[in-house]
Amino acid sequence: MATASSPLQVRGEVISLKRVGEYYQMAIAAPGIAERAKPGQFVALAVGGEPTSMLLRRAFSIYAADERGVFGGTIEIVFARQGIGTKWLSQLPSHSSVDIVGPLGNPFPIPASPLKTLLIGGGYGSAPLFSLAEVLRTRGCRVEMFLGAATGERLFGIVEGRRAASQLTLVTEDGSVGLRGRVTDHLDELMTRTQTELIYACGPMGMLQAISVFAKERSVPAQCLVEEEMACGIGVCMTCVLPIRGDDGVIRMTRTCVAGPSFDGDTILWEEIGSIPSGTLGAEDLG
Amino acid sequence: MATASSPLQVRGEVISLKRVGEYYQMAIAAPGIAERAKPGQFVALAVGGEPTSMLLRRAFSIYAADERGVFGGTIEIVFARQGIGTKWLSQLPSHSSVDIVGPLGNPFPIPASPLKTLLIGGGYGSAPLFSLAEVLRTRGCRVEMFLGAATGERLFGIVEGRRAASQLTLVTEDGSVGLRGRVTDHLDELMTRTQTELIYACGPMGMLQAISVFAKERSVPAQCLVEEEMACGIGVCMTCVLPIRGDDGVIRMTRTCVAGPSFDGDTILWEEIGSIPSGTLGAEDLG
Amino acid sequence: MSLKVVNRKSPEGNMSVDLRTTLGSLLLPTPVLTASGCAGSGKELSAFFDLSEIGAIVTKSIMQNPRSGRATPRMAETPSGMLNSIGLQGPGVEKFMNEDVPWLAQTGARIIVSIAGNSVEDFARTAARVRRAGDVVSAIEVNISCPNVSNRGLVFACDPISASEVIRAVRRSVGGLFPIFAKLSPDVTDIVSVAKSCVDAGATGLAMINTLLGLVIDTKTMRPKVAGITGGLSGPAIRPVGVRAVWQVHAALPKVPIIGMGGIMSGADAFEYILAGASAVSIGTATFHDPTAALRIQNELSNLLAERGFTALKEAIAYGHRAADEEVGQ
Amino acid sequence: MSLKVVNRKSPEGNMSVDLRTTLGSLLLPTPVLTASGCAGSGKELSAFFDLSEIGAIVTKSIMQNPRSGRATPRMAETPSGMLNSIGLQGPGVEKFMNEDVPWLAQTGARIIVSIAGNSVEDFARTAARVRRAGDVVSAIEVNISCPNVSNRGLVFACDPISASEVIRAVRRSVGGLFPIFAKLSPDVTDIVSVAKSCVDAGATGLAMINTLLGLVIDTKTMRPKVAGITGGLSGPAIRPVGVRAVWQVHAALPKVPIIGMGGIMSGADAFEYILAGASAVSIGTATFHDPTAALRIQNELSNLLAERGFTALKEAIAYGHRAADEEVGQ
Ligand SMILES: Cc1cc2nc3c(=O)[nH]c(=O)nc-3n(C[C@H](O)[C@H](O)[C@H](O)COP(=O)(O)OP(=O)(O)OC[C@H]3O[C@@H](n4cnc5c(N)ncnc54)[C@H](O)[C@@H]3O)c2cc1C
Ligand SMILES: Cc1cc2nc3c(=O)[nH]c(=O)nc-3n(C[C@H](O)[C@H](O)[C@H](O)COP(=O)(O)OP(=O)(O)OC[C@H]3O[C@@H](n4cnc5c(N)ncnc54)[C@H](O)[C@@H]3O)c2cc1C
Ligand SMILES: Cc1cc2nc3c(=O)[nH]c(=O)nc-3n(C[C@H](O)[C@H](O)[C@H](O)COP(=O)(O)O)c2cc1C
Ligand SMILES: Cc1cc2nc3c(=O)[nH]c(=O)nc-3n(C[C@H](O)[C@H](O)[C@H](O)COP(=O)(O)O)c2cc1C
Ligand code: FES
Ligand code: FES
Repeated sequence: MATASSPLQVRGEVISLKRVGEYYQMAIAAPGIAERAKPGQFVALAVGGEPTSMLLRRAFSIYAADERGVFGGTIEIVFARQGIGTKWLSQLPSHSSVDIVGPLGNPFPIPASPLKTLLIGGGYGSAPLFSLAEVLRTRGCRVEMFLGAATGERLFGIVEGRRAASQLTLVTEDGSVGLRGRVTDHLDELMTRTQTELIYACGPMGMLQAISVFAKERSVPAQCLVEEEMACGIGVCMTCVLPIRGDDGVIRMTRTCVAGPSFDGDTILWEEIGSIPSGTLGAEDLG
Repeated sequence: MATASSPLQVRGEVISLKRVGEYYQMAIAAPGIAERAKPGQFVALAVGGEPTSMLLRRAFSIYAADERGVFGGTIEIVFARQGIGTKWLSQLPSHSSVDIVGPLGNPFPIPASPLKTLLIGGGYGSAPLFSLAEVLRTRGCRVEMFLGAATGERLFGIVEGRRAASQLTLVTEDGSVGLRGRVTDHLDELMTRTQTELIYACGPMGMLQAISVFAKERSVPAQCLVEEEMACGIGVCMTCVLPIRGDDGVIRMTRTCVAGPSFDGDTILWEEIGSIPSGTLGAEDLG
Repeated sequence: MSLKVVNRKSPEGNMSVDLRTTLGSLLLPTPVLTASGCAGSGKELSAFFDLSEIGAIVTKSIMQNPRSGRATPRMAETPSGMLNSIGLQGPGVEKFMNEDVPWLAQTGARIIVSIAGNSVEDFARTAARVRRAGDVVSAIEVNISCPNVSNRGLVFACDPISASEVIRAVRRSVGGLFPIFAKLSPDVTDIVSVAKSCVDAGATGLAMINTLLGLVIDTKTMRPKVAGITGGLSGPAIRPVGVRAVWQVHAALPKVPIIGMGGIMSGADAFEYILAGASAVSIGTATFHDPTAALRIQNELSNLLAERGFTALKEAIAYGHRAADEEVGQ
Repeated sequence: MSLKVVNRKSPEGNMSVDLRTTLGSLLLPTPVLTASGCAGSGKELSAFFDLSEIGAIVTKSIMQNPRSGRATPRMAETPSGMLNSIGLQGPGVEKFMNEDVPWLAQTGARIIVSIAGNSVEDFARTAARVRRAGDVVSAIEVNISCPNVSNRGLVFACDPISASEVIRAVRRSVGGLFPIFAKLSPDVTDIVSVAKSCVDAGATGLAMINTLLGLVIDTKTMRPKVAGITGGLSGPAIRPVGVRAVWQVHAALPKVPIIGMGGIMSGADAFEYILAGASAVSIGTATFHDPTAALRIQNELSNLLAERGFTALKEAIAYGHRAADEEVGQ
């Protein structure tokens, strides 16, 4: 049944598209979606025009949602040009019409009590963290932000991060901006210094896995926003699953689009992604 | 082997696109093609952008070719919005890049001696006739033009026709512009009045058939530019055939893209289009 | 600039066209169904439209026991299509009948349960459990495009004899009145012979086509893109194959009701299947592109039927087969 | 505005990659061929590129006698594909060998002649006429996707026995040294068994896939769109089916050279077939979209091979089948 928080399908309009470092930042007038969006949710865009040869929607975290944009409710996304779909998006003229479904997935869970939080973003993975930071701060949380990427061009949101977080730390693999190395090379020090009680992370799966392992060692929960290939984004196709241990201890191939996209990193069987872990519900029956 | 008259494949650029009555008139900077184009030839445009779901090129008669356009050699086409491909073309922003192959097919044959010619165009079928008129006049032919369509909105080239022909006659089925009726309703009178010695016709197949039959009765040759669905436009696929009687009297399923697109109407077995006429070369062997 | 930002609305359907269709003893208000595996168990789609507005929800194929399905990645996009290799993930028939079906029933939707199995007995037992639910389930679709463990993993649907064994067993376990539809695979030399043997074995009708066996190699990793190596190809890319299958089977078995599917994206595509001989159509991959696809297609179909002069869907079924001089219903 | 109107040029290929391939006794400078029926007899394509630059021209299937082909319309565009129903129109083998082949030969192109027939004898006689031309023809491709008049019109390629009869007869009429390739249809339950029986009957190698049987109904006329009712589906829509067929047959017959085709539009698509086990690839429908497709794809392929660290095409053939711990040629 459609409810006030149900996703909508809207014919949106591209309000602006600009390059930011290696990424593209796109604002889309999408009334209804903007009003419903919460940090950690995503939208799914149809690509290719009509008739398209690319049937599957592309999923993007909501970077910003403004209920009162000049053109009505507006959402913003940040994306990397990866393949044919994002290439097409990157060439869309302003005022193009785009078919957009959202908001999809669950918002990031927000702690009931004010905690010291660390928000870690890898590459464009920082996109959903700025609106999260805002919410966390209104709930009295301390927000530390840590952004990493291979190069400075692939860091997204330095200015936004300064505004959104109490403190912003940057790291690049080539050392061109901020510290040199990977996020995990500096995590120990950062967590100690800021006495992190809760992590939110979004970025490449390898990074999320490393953070999860690390956080678990120090008994700090880490909410990870994962990216598994999605055909539908709305929970009907079963392509987007990951092996995840439920509260009941049972491992299930769990749809990341509707049960996620963010999960407690400790529940994901990172090592076994790409296989069916033994003990997974229904695994023994697989032909 | 590529020769100076061979077709080229060019990445052209849309210079302008405007609505003219029910049609669209598009100018494309297509250097090389413009220089080679002769009246009666056509171009084939790729549609749908990349990656497209529409693999087949769309064929359009060359309406005008200007070797010295502001943007280099430019060709113009006139098209009706029929299906998904022409819909896509009708929405192309200026300066879009289009992949264009041409000039394709044979030019209209031009008589060696100056004759009294009648150029008949149905709907957008008039498009190739204006440049033809020019050539005929430089060869000393008298050029009479006769344009017909269902409605005034579907008549193309009234202004151009006035310029190109000694006399222009118009006919519409609804009588909104010019005479009322179909081209063939007035052909007898027109041919008598103008003492037509040679007809060129382009338009719907039914019109071409009627003109051919009519012209044959009075022993006037009629060059008809036909439209059969084409997959390749360059002679390699064998989809675009019509049953045509050769000089040797043999009926062959003949490729209209490379042997045409214009034929002496008398050689086409109009009644048998959509079947294999008995006696066609190789027909007896069909399983 | 002209600002046109409106919620996407499906076109209204033409109310004057009678969309009812019959599939054996099953009467449906409209011929538009969801395709198995492309609408889950209905719940998620209900956020986008009222499930009772379309003909029926065909649920994801359910097996006797819970099943994890295959490892990831499970999909690849292909030109105008996609490859999937889900491996029939599901909670098992017991949980499904206790949780998903009752929820779906209370929406007022008609329910066609798709079942799958590794053996003839699996199918029979799963069917029996479904049947026990009574009238809340309208029909069973039997997905015989599964590997038969007792026959070197050969897919049931690829062999007329295995296919008929499954259908006979299901027919036996659900009794004579309950409609069952055999879902056929296009990956066969002669789909008509498989169709015939399913009908002979007691199928009320046929659903076709399931996906085509395909493979995509990732040119970056230089390995098969999906973990299952091969997968099922669906989407508009395969539509001409589906329409051909429906056409051939209808020509051979004109009285057997067919649920047509494969690449239906629009009302015109659905109409193509109806003209070829389908009495109903299922919407699969289109839902991934457009969550409201089923309802939109239903409305487009009723408009198109009206435009072509039909007052009832039934007049259009198999109309593409008419002789050159036969122009009925116009 | 920035004006970029230039003649469309193919990218230059990477010259450092050795593109040579062997198909039995046939050595070709590159693995890129045209697909039968999609390049005519080569003449028209020569306006767009030098035919000797690609691996070989595979000519339109030729039959013993002249053939009118089917009535029009003969085509329908489909999503990322097309349906054709040409009906093997052609001038007959005599005229073809006397006029088309000599012209093609003088361009320096390597020539693979595709033959077709209504009966085993037809094939044998046509093959014998082709063989008589001597070395000007590099190989014969045997298009067995034709109806067998003496077997209720059943397509040869759909039956391992009929298929092997044709191949055996062709092998007998051309002798042992001349390479012959059996062109397989994907419209079968088990393509591996057809492949095996063709190889057993003397095929040097296999070409696959031919088109899939499809049907399009024109929703305006409400009748089949092509005069032949059904037609052959080609183009990128079918690529996953072609890659799957090549993968399966290579896995079963790893030593048999395969010419892969079906929906190749780019160098990456060609590479997919090579990784699946093809030693050469044919470019069909792509040529309709882009007359220089074959040469462009060849250049893209050589660049991609270089990018992936291959110095020779041969290292990449069937590389997609390697075990997880096997990373050769990198
Ligand atoms: C919940 C979620 C949030 C995301 N947020 C962002 C974001 O904010 N910014 C951003 O740049 N990217 C984001 N992604 C990844 C983004 O969806 C892919 O980069 C994009 O789909 C690639 O499309 P393509 O056509 O360029 O690539 P192609 O490789 O051509 O895509 C082929 C198919 O694979 C799917 N696919 C490929 N990569 C991914 C992926 N990583 N995740 C899901 N599907 C994929 C595509 O959707 C498409 O169906 C997100 C993914 C998910 C699941
Ligand atoms: C030599 C020649 C010259 C032409 N000149 C003009 C012109 O000057 N102006 C104009 O408006 N139209 C012209 N046409 C017709 C034009 O090619 C079609 O209207 C156009 O291809 C329709 O494309 P679509 O995608 O809109 O229609 P769809 O019906 O979606 O097309 C589907 C497929 O059928 C083919 N097709 C459909 N109709 C035709 C047709 N009449 N002829 C050839 N292929 C067809 C398309 O190319 C495409 O491959 C010409 C055709 C030919 C053969
Ligand atoms: C992701 C996915 C999952 C599917 N799962 C099932 C299934 O469980 N049972 C079944 O009978 N068919 C299944 N199918 C096949 C569809 O029901 C349908 O037959 C096929 O996709 C063709 O229709 P389409 O092109 O409209 O998708 C699945 C298809 C897809 C794409
Ligand atoms: C218009 C057309 C004509 C064809 N004619 C033949 C033919 O004569 N002989 C043959 O073996 N295959 C023929 N084919 C099949 C192609 O050779 C090829 O196997 C098939 O089209 C798949 O490749 P593609 O997707 O690259 O086109 C034809 C295909 C098309 C589209
Ligand atoms: S993407 Fe379809 S279920 Fe998650
Ligand atoms: S259109 Fe291909 S041969 Fe004429």
